[in-house]
Amino acid sequence: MEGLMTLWASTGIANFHYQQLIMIAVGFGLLYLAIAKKFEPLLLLPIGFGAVLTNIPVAGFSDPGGLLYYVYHIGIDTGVFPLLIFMGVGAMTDFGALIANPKMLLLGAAAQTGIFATLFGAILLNLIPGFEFTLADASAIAIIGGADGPTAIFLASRLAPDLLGAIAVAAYSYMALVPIIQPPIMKALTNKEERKIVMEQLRPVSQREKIIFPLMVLVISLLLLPEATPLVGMFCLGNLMRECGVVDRLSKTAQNELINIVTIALGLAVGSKLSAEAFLTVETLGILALGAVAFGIGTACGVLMAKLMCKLSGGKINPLIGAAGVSAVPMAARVVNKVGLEANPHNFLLMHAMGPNVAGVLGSAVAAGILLALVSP
Amino acid sequence: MEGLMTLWASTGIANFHYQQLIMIAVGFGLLYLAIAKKFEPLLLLPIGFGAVLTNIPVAGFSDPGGLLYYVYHIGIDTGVFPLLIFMGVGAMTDFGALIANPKMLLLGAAAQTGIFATLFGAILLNLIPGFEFTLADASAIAIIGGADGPTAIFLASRLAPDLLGAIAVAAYSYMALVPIIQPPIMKALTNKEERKIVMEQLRPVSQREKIIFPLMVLVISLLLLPEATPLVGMFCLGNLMRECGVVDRLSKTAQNELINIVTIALGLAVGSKLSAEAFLTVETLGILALGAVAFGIGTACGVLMAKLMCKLSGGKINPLIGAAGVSAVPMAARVVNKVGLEANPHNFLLMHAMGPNVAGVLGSAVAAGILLALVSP
Amino acid sequence: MEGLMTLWASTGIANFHYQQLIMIAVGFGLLYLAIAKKFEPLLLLPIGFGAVLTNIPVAGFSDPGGLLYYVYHIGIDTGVFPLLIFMGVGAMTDFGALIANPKMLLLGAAAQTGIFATLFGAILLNLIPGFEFTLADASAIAIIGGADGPTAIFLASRLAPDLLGAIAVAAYSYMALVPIIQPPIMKALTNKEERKIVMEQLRPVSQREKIIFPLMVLVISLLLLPEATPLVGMFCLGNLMRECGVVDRLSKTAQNELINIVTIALGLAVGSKLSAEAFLTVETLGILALGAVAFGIGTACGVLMAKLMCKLSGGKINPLIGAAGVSAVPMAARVVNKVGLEANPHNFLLMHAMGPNVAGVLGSAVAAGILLALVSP
Amino acid sequence: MENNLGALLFEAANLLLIGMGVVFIFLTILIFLIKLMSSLVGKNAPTPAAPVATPNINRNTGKSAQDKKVVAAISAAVHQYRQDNK
Amino acid sequence: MENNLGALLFEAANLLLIGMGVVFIFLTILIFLIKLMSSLVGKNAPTPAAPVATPNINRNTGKSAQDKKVVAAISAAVHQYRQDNK
Amino acid sequence: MENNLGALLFEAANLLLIGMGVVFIFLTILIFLIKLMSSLVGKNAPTPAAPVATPNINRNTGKSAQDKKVVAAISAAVHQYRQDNK
Ligand code: NA
Ligand code: NA
Ligand code: NA
Repeated sequence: MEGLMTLWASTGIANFHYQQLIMIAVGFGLLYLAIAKKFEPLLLLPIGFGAVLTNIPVAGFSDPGGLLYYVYHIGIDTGVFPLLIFMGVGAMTDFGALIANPKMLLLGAAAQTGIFATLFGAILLNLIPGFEFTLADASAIAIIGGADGPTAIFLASRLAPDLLGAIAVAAYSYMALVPIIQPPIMKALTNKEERKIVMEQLRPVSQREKIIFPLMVLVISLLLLPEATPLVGMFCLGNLMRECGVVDRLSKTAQNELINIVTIALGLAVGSKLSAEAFLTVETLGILALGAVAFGIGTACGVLMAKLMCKLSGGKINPLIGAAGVSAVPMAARVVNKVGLEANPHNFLLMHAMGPNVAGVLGSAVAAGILLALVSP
Repeated sequence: MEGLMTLWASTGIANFHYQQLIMIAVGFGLLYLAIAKKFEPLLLLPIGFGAVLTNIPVAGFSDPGGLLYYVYHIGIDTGVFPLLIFMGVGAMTDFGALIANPKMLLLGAAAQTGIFATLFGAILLNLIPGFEFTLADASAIAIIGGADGPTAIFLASRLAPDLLGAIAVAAYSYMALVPIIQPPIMKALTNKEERKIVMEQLRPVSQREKIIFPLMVLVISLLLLPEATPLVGMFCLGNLMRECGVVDRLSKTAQNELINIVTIALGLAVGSKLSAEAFLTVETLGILALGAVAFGIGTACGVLMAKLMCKLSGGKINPLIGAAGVSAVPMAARVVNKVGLEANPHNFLLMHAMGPNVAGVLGSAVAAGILLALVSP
Repeated sequence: MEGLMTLWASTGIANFHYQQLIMIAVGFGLLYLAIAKKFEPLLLLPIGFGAVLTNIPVAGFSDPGGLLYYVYHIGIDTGVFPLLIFMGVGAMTDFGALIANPKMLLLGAAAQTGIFATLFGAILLNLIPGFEFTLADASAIAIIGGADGPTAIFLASRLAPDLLGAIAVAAYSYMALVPIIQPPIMKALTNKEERKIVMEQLRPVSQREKIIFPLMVLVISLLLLPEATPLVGMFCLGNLMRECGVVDRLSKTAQNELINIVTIALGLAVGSKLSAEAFLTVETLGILALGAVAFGIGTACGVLMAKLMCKLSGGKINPLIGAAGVSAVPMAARVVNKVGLEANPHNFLLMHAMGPNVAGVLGSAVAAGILLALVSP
Repeated sequence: MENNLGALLFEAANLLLIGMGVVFIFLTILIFLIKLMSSLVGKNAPTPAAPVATPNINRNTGKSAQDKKVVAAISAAVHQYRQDNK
Repeated sequence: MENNLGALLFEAANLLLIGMGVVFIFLTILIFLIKLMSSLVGKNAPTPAAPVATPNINRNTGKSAQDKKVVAAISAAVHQYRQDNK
Repeated sequence: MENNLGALLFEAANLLLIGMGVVFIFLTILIFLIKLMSSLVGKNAPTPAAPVATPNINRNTGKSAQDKKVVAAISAAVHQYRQDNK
């Protein structure tokens, strides 16, 4: 009978705190969003599963010696996993559209306003009792506006590890919600004539330009903003492997097996930060609200900058493509294409939106570098 | 000449103890079984090779700083490798046959009797001078009856690391020997009429059922037996990735490159536990004997339970499929099919045996969870 | 303004030492060689990129907590990465040509003279002020003559970690330069008649011979030279997986995804040793000079041994194939083929040169084992 | 030792009872939940979009595209032949 | 607290100005460098050897090899038919 | 220093002799073992079941299946044509 008591004492039922049950429900909610709603399933499925596992009592997944403990400390504490993901994303990214039309970089820059503006929001939330965001916290939250998952995870792991779970979930959720968040803002800031603008076809880009591009980005980055080089550098390495044509087998592995393995592990590790103590706080609500604000401001500033460029270029630029500057590759570019088609069924903006879209990835990596340089945890 | 002496002093010839030579011979024996006899070659080949390497004097493969030392401590001491293998196996497993006919789970349950009955055998061996199995040792040995390699390695790494090498070798060897061990037991416990029984074709199973299944298993497991969630949870994660249809690239990697990499490393690490001190003991003989007993009892109990279900169902269930309940996927199911065909050349039992077969994997993971909860090392 | 000052203080421009700029230029030089000149791009591209990253001020890639710090300490300090590469190379190597004509092993042996002769050169350099090579340094430098990247990295990580960057760069550069270094030596030591010799076609080799071969090499190695078994053993494991026919999925992974992942990481880690302090020394010039000497002597001794065998066999052996004994698989064999075709357009030596070529890999692994056994760091 | 053996055997008996009990309870609950689940979602749900089938479908498309080519080539050949034989 | 808030807001304003400034400077420099680079290497360089195209090319080769086979098979069939009908 | 150099050179000479000796002994033993092994298993053993060949075989099967299809399609076309021309 003693054994029976020991066993009962070790069941989940006898050990659950209600907060853990809530967090397991949150985990299942993320799984639902990933599977049924197809919200960034590659990340949200392992994150949701990790959230369930980490909240199981007795099993100790995130205690020293547990699986998620190892995965988190090896992969996220060190920053290795987000950097490997960034290398893989670099190996998957084609900068052709941006090299053909480099002015698009301005749109990728403008959309980063969402990040820095959100800093104020995070600090002002401290006026509400219960919120006590430091500048480091505010910076980690604001990077959600960069619409780039690995950048957000990397910065949060450096500046606000306790908020990492909520920040990652917010970042990926809003990236999945781009088709819902962006169109109203895009339509509010543009008129139908602007949305109808058809852009000139892009010139083809030579392989040599594509090879030199990542090296050039690396050089500017190491001269101006070395703090950004972990992110920018690994991204450029991936892109160089893709374009140089002499290491195709490495590039293929970086884009497939390596990024897949790291994605599973990264997702589980992020999920392991969705513990009840860290997530069931009023701060999580603040993070979710601020993330939406950051996305909105970023989209708006991108569109407004594109409107300005439209004016200055004599109407050659469709202002919609500014929305793609937040990154969220390739979702935001697809949304631009869709809204453009609604206004003019012959207006295919996808390739033109890819320029600001990949520019947004660089822009938010640069923004992250600035925050790393100026804000200490 | 001094150099020559140093070199001679560092040759294998000058440093071998005869036990190391015996263990190297054991390693080559395992390689022979893997390559020439096709005994579970994916595991026994790296295990055999690891056994050779670890017993080379001077080279220090398993000393601090040696390759196998790192692999063992990173992968098995932490439990990470067996769990990753379990995720991959989950991603390879189709539960369709079990969902279509859930009663088959009873066969997977009955076959676990082999595990718990073997506990007595292990303890009774202590009557023979030279044997001193603790309850933890006995539990780690008994899990061989679960016929599931990663489960056995995981439990042994937790309860009896010193016996891990012998236990893993016994587990994989007996899994490979299923076509020899099981048929006599199956035939002894059934008559020809029973073996001739043709079963109804299984209904098709919807994708939604297959998606919900692993989540349901996870929920029961975390409520009833959290100690089993490392094994069961990773298995369910793999299976969910397989079935959900939105993360095919992760599922493909988990089933292929990731499990392959981990298999090589796991095999070498297990092999590194086949040192002379740990393996050349009378206990190894006991482990081999007990493993055979566990397999036999598990098979017999599975068949007897299937006979009972046959009676209760009015002869709709072929008792042979009970033998598949020990798991050893998919070997045991194939053996059932073969023995069934011998009795009735039109009787294809393979799909019906897959149900108890995958049920046996769950059953032994649950049994392992119980042993982890109730037995301390 | 304070922020602006902080940012300025953190720019690369404000922090660069001129040596770092030189090393970044060296990194770009390696990238140029890899991409534009196709010099062993699989390794030199990540090495060059790692050299750039490690010399970025402020970013701290190679400081504790930095990405390259982890990669180096996990993969090279432990010796794990070169050993995994060796396993992958083993899985890619076909020993058929060598088994068909085992005398070719003598050519692989003769070419190792380059290694041991270079020891004198390294020590004599100590006569020049500024050089202070220990015997361990000299051994690590001399192994460049083995023309085998992972062997050189493994030995250097054991005997002279400070010189690792320069040694690896020299080894891979000279392997890429084989088509330029070897032909003059080959032509100087042979006459046109000798180069015209057509060799007998090789007999087909059975699968069983190919399976037994790596096991045989392993046995000789563990008996005679256990210090060589880390390298030789992992090589044999890869080759056994390739040939045994029962673990094709493991062999495929070892040859592709696993070796690709490790290659990226190994390259970056080697690059991280190209810091200004370690590389911008007169010793680097010495290493580059000695590497070329080692290659030259190895080639010459291989050709001379082949000439001797040609004489003894009554002119059945083309002396050119001796040059392939330095390894540099498969570049050296291709060079032999090309020089042979120049002398006789119907003389295809490629298959005959593969024998000494793979023999050279074994030969330099054995030489590395001897140096590990007799020289302490 | 003998005493110890008795204690160990008692513990083993305990483990056998509790263990097999929990295994059966666990898997029996699972049986009922699967049945419940299947009755809730299974019957209404569409048959699985069989992921394995996808490549087959593609391959079939490939084949049928090929078939069309074959048919087109044959039509052309036969047409040509008719022309020639006129 | 209020005081602290003011300080934080001031720092945030600082970050906004510097941050957006650096982002724009960084990306504007990149614009000029891309233009410079394209004018130096882009126009003269051959169009990319489109790595993605390679498999397509192979596939086309495959197809045309297949087409040839089809044509050969048809020629044979038509030839046979002619023989038969003579 | 000079003294030290002499010692180092002596050690290097030692290494050269022992090293090349062991390399040659090692590889010479291997030569004899390979010959022994080949004489024991090589001559009787079947030629390798060339793993690389398997995909080719499959591809051939694919091709021949395709060929059969082509032939079938042609037979049908020719048959149809005969019918038409009757
Ligand atoms: Na962005
Ligand atoms: Na089982
Ligand atoms: Na060599």
